[in-house]
Amino acid sequence: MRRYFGRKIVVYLSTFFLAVTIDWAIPRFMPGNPILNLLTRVAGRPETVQHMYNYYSRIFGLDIPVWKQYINFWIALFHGDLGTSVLMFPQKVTAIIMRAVPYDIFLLVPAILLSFYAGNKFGAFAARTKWLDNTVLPLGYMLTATPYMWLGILLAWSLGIVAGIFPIAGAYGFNLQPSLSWVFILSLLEHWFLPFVSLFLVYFGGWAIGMRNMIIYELEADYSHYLEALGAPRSLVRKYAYRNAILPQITGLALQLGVVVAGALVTEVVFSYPGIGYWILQAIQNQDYFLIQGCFLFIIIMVLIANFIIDIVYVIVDPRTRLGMVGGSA
Amino acid sequence: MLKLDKISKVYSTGTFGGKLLPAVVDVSFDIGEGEVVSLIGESGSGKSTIGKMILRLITISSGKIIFNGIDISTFKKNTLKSYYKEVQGVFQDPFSSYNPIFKADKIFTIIRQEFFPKMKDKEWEEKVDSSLKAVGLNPDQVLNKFPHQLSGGQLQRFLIARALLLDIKFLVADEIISMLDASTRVDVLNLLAELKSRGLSILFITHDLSLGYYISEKAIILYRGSVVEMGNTEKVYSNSLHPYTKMLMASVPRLDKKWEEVEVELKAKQIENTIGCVYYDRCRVPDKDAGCAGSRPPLIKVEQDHFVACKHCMKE
Amino acid sequence: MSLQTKNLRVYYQTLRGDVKALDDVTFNIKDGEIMGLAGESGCGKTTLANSIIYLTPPMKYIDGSVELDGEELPIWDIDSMNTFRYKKVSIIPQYAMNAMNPTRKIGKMTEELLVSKKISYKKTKAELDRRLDLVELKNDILGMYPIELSGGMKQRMVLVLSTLLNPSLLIADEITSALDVSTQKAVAEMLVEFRNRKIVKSMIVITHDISILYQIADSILVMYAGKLAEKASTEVIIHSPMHPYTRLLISSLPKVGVKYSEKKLTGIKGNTPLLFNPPVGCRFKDRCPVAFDKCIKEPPFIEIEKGHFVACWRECERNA
Amino acid sequence: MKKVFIWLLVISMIVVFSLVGCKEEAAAEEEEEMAEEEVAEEEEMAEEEAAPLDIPLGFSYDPAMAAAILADAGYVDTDGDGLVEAPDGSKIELTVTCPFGWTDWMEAISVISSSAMESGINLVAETPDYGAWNTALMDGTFNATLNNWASLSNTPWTLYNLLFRHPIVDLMQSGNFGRYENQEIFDLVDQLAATQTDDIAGMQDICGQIQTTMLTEMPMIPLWYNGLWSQWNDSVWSNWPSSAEDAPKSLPTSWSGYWQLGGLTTLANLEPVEGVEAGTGTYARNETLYMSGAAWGAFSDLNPFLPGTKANSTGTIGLLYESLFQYDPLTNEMTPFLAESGEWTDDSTYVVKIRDGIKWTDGQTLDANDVKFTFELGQTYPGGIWYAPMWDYLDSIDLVDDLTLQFNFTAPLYQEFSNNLYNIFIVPEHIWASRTEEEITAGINENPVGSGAYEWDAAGVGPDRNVWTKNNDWWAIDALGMDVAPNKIVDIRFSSNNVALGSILKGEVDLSNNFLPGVAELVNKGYVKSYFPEAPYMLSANTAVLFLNTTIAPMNDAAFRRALAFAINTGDIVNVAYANLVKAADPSGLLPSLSTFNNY
Repeated sequence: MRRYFGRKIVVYLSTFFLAVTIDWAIPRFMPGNPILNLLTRVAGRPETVQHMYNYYSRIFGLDIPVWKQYINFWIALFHGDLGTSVLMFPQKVTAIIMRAVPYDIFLLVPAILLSFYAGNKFGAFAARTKWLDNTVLPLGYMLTATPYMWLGILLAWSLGIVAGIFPIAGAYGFNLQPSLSWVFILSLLEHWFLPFVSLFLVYFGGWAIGMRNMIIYELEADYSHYLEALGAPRSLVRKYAYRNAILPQITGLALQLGVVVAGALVTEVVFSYPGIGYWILQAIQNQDYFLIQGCFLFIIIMVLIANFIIDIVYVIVDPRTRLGMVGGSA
Repeated sequence: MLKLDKISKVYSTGTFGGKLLPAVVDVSFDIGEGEVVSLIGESGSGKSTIGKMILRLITISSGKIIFNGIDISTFKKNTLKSYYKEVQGVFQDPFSSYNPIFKADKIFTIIRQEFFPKMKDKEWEEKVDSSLKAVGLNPDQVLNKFPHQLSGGQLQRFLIARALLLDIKFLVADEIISMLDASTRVDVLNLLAELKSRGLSILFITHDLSLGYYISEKAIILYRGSVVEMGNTEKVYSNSLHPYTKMLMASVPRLDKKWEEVEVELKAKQIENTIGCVYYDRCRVPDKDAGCAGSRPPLIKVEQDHFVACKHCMKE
Repeated sequence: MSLQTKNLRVYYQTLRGDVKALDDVTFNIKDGEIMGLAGESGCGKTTLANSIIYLTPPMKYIDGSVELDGEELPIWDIDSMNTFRYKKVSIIPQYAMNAMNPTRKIGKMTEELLVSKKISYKKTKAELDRRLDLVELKNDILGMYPIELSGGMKQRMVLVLSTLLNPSLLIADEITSALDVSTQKAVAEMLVEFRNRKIVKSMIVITHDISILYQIADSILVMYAGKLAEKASTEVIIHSPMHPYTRLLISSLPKVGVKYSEKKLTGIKGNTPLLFNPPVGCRFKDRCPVAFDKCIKEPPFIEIEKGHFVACWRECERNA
Repeated sequence: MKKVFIWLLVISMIVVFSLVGCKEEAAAEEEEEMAEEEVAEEEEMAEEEAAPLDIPLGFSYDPAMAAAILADAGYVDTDGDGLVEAPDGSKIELTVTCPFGWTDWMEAISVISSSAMESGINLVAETPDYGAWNTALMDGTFNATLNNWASLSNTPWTLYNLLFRHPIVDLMQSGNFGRYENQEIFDLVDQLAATQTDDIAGMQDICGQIQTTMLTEMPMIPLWYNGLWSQWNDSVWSNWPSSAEDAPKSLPTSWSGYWQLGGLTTLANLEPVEGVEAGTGTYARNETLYMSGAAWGAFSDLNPFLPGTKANSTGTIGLLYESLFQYDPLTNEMTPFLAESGEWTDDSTYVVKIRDGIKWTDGQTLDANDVKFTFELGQTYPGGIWYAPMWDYLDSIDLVDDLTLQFNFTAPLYQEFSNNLYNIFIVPEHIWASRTEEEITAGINENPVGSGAYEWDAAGVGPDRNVWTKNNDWWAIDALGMDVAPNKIVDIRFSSNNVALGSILKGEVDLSNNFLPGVAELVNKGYVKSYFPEAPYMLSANTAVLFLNTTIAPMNDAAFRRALAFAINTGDIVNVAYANLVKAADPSGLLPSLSTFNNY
C-alpha cells in the first residue's frame, strides 16, 4: 500500500512538474510581449521608452535568459510566489487567485458533488424504469451534448433577462459589501444560482447516462445472476450493482475533472462570475504571462489533488485496485 | 526445425515496471519435422507465453528461437511474412479472434488478401471448402455467418481451417480443444495427427494429459515457467519421476480407473521460494532439503530421451 | 425420491422462433444420488439446470413439472421460486469464478446474502467456518475479496456458499472445467464429501468431461439435442452403455495410454442439430450408425433394466 | 406655312447648337490628346517634370482620384486581376490589422480593406491577437493598422506629437508607429512644443505647415473620431447637465479618468430624486451613484504613477488625487484647481500658487512641498516615471513660500508642460517620500491618502466593482462651492455593453459611459438620457488614425499613401461599422475642440 502510494506520488509529482513546465512555457510562446502591453500609451519620449521597457522587464524578471527565468520561476514557486500580474499590475498573482478561488469552490464543489450524486441516483433509477428510460434519457443525452456556453446563455436569457428572476452577472449585488448578513448571503446565492444550474445540468446529464449504462451492465454480470439464482431479493442485487457501477463513474470523474473545470471556466465567463475562469479569459486577452500561468497552475494543482483524492477513494471502495497494487494474484 | 535455446520471458509490472515477474525461465527444447510436442502445465505455468514467443506475438527477454537455422527475431517485413506463411497459431479462446461486427469468414479474406491476392475466386472457394471440411465443418452451415451465430467449437475449427489455408509447416496449438465437446475433440486431435503425418510440426499446448499422450511423441512438463520433466511421451507418462508430474498423473480423471487416494497439495497462492526448485513449496518428497530451496535443480538425463529437474527423483 | 421432473419442456425465445432446448424431460434423482449430466454443448444441460432453479427470460416454461422432496417447484414463477432457491435447491453456476461480487469482502457478502434471506449470520457463522475447514479454506478468507483468491479457491468458496443452507438439491454446472487437474480433483472430491456428509441430499453435476463423472457420480444422465438419451448408474454408462450416442461418446474419449499411432479413435460424424426445428423422431438418427426405419418416430425414454433408461428403438427391440 | 417655318427654325437651331457642342467636345479631345502627347514627350525627356496632378490637400473618399493618383504614380494593373502592381511590376500584398475581438474596429478595417480593394489596392484585413498586434505596432512589423491613443488635450501638439513622434527608435511605443521620418516635420513639432499656449497665431502657423506636409505626404490617415459617451437614468439622481441646455455645462463622464474633465462638476450639480428609499443594501440607494463604463478590467491599484491607464480608470486620478489644473474639453479651457493661479513670469519661469487650506484626507496640509515632491519624482526616478522627460528642459523647482513654486526652465516645451499641468497628480510627500523606487513605480499604494472629493472604500472593492466614499472635508466644497452629491460611488465593470444597457434601463445603474448599442433608439424613446441629444451622441475624444508603415514598399511612396487616403470610404465606416455613433475625422486629425488650428 505504501509502495503504491509512493509510486502514485512520484507519478503525480512528475505530472505536476511536466504540466507546470508546459504551463510556464506556453504563454511565453504566445506572440506578443507583456511589457509592451503594460507600457502601452505611456506618454514618454521615444528615447525614454527603451529605458522604461528595461526597467519593467527587470521588475518582471524578463530581462534574463529564458533558462534562468525558468529556474527563477521554480524557486519563486516554492516560495509561494507566482509573480506579479501584468493585467492587474502591480497586484500579486497569488492575491488575485486567492480572491477568486472561494468562488470556484463555491460554484464547482456543489455542482460536481450534487450532479454526481443526483445524476447517478437518477441514472440507476432510470435504468429500471421503462418510461423514464425512454423519455428522460434522451434529455440526458441532450444535456451532456450541450455546450456549457450555450446552456449558460440560454439560462441567462430566459431566467435572467426575460423572466428577470435572477441576476446575470457578478457574485453578489452591486449595492452590497461582503458581510455575514442575510442580505448578503441571499444575494450571493441569487448570483450563484444560474451558473450553478447551468453546470449542474450538463454534469447531471453525463452522470445519469453513464450510470444508466453501467448499471444495466452490472445487472447482467455473473455475480448479479448468482445472487438472483440464490433467491436474493432485488434490493440486494441492485445495491451491489449500484455500488459496482459507481466505480467506473468515479474513474470517470477523475478523467473528466479537467473537462469539468474547463466547463466551469466557460460558465464563469458567461456569468461574469469572478472565479479563476473569469481571470483566465482576462489574462489571455491581455497576455498576462503570470496570471495565465498562475491560474493554470492552480487548476493543475486542483485537478491533481482531486485526482489523488479520487484515487484514494477508489482504493477504498474498490478492492480490486487495492490488490492490484500489491502485485496480487496471477 | 524449431529450436528453443534457453528462452526466458520476464514481465515487468507496476507503474514503473518496478517489479519483475518471470513467466518463462531458461526453457530449451526442439521440435523436429513432423513431430508433435506436448507442452503440459497448469494455468500460469508459462506454456502460452512460449507459444506466443514462437509466434513473435511477444518479445523474448533472453535466449533465442531458431527456425530452420535462422533466429526468428531477425525476421523483418517480408521474411516475417514468409515465416507466418509457415508458422501459424490457433488459440484457446476462439471468440477473441473474431470481430463481432464482421462475418466469421472475414478471417479467411484477410489470409487471402495477405497471402493469395492473385488466386481466382473459384479456386479460393474450393480451398476454403476443403480446409473447412478438413476440420469437420460443413461449409454450407458455417459460411456467411456472424461469430455469434456459431458455436465455440465451430469457431475454433474455423481458426484451424484458416491456418490450414496456408501451407504451414509448424502449428502452435494453444489449448485448442479445451473448449470443444468430447465428441468433436477427437476429430480435431485426429486432424492434428493427420497433419503431422503430412510433415507438419505441432507444438501442442495443453493442460489435459490424456490429450497430450494421444498424439505427441514428446512431452514437456512445465511448472512456473521451468521445465521440470521432459522426454519421450511414454517414458514421461509411464515412468513419471518428478513429484509434480506424478501428482498430475494421479489427478487426471480417467475412464479406466478411479482416482487413487492421493493427497493433492492444492496449488499455493503465494510463492515463497523464488530461488530454489520451482516446486519446492508444494513438494511432498520426504527428503526435500535445503539444497532444493537454495538452488534450482538442472534438467538431468535419467535415461534415453528422458530428463528430470529433480535430484531426489533419479531413477532408483 | 429427491427430485422428480415430469415431461418438462422449456424453450428459448429468440427472434427466429422458439428453441426447443428442453423437450419432454422426465427423470428422477434419489436421495443421496450424485447424478452426472453429460452431453455435448447445446444439448440442454445448462437449460435443465437453470430451469430447476432460475427460469428467466428468454427461457420460457412450456409445461411439465418439477418436484423436490414431494413438493412441486413453481419454476414458472420467478418470485415464488425465491422461497425454494438456496434453501431447497441451490446452484454452483458455470461462472463460479465470477459469481462473487468483486467489490465486497466475501464474509460481508455472505452476511448480506443471508440477512436478505432472513437468516442470522451469527448463528450460521460457526457452521460456515466448519464448512470452510472442510474445503481446506482458512476462515480468514471471509475478510478477503474474490480477486485475492485463486480459481480453485473461488470454486470452493462458492461451493461452501451455495450449500450453506443445506439444500436438498445442488446443481453444479461445469464447475471443474476451468481448473487445473490437481485442483479439479480436489474440488470434485469435495463435492462427494459434501454429499457424504449429508450437507446436500442430492446433486446434479453437469460437465462435458465424462471422466470426471466416472470418478464421482453415482449415475449419469446423457442428453442429446434437448432430449434425454440414457440414464444409468455410472458403471453401466461407462462400461456397457446402450444408446449408440453414449457409446460413441465414450469411445471417442482419449485415454492415457492410448496413442493415435496405435489406436485411432473416432469421433461422432455430423453436427448436433439446430433446435429451432429439430429432426422428427429420434434426434440422433442422422448421425446414428445403427439407425433404422423405426427411428422416424420418437423413441420413448424407458427403463430397460432396473435403473437403466434409454431412448432408442434398437434397444427397445433388443429388450422386447 | 407659318408652322413649317417655325419648325424649320427650331430644327436648324438644334442643328446649330449640336454642331457647336460637337466642336467644343472635339476641341476638348484635341486638348486631351495634346496633353497626353505632351506627357509622353515630357516623360521621355524628364519624368519629374510631368504635369502635376491636382490633388486636393483636404482628402475625402474619392475612388476616381485614388485611381488617378495611382495611375499617375505608375501603379497599374498589368496582369488584369483588378489589383494594381507596383511601378516595378511587383505584386502588392498588404494587410491592415486590428486586435481580434475589437468588434467595431474589425468592422472598420473590413470597410477599409474592401474600399481599398475597389480602388485596386490589395489590402487585406487581418485580426491578430491583442498581444501580437500590440507588439507588431511597437516594433514596426505591421503594414497598416489603426490606433487612437492621442487623448483629449488642450493643444494640437499632443496629437502631432503622437503622429510625428521622434526620433525613430526600435520600439515606437506611443506614437509614429509608421516610422515616418521627415526632419522638417520633426522640427515643426518641436517648434510647436516650444510655442507658448496663448500664442494662438503662432500655433496656427506651425499647425498649418505641419498639416500641409502631412496631407501632401500622408504618412498616416486620420479616419474618424471615437467618442466619450454619457448616458444616464434619472430615477435616483436628477439635474444632469445637457448640451442642449445652457447650464450647467459639464460632461458627465468618468471614462478613462476624465473626472477632471467635467465629471466632478456633474457630481456637484446632481440632486437626489425625492422619495427614493435607502433599500436593504450596504449602500443607501438614495445616496449612492452607480456608474459603469469607466473601465473594463478589474480594479488593481491606486497608484497614479503606474504606466498605462490603470489609475485613470479606477478613479484614483480625479476622485482621489488631483491635479493643479482642470481641462474642460467642452470649452477647451484650462482652469486652476489645486492651483489658485499659474503663469509664465518670463519665457523660462513659471510660477504656481497653490490654494490655501487644502487638506489631505489624513488631516495634513497640501502645500507647495507636495507639488515640488511630485514633480521631482520624475527627476529622481527617470526610469519609471512617465513625465521624467520634462526634466530635459526643466532645471529646477524653487519654493517661493509654502504655497508658491517657481519652475525654472532651460528651454521650455510650453505645450507639453501645459498638458502636464492637468495630467500630473499631486501625491502627499509625507507618505510617498519614504517609499522606494519600486514601491512608487510598481506598488499598489494601499490605504491611499489623497486630497480629492472621495476616499477609497477598501471594504467595498470587488473584482467587478470599486467603491468610493465622499470626503466631507474636501477643500473644493468651500473653495469652489462644489459639494458632490452622492455619498457613495459604486464603479461597476460590466462584462459586456449589453449587460450595462440592461442595468441602466432597469435603473440599477445611474450613469453609463459605455457604448450602448442602439442608443439612438433608446434616447428617442426616452429610456435613457444622453448628454448629446442627437447622433453621434458623444464628445469626439480621440482620433482613429490609420498608420501606414512607411519603411516598406510601396507605402514608402507618398503617392501611394495619398491614393490610399482617397480610396477609403470613411462614410461607410461611420454609417455601417458604427451606425452613426462616431464622426468622420477632419483631414487634419485634430478634434473639433481644436478646430481653431485646423487649416484644411
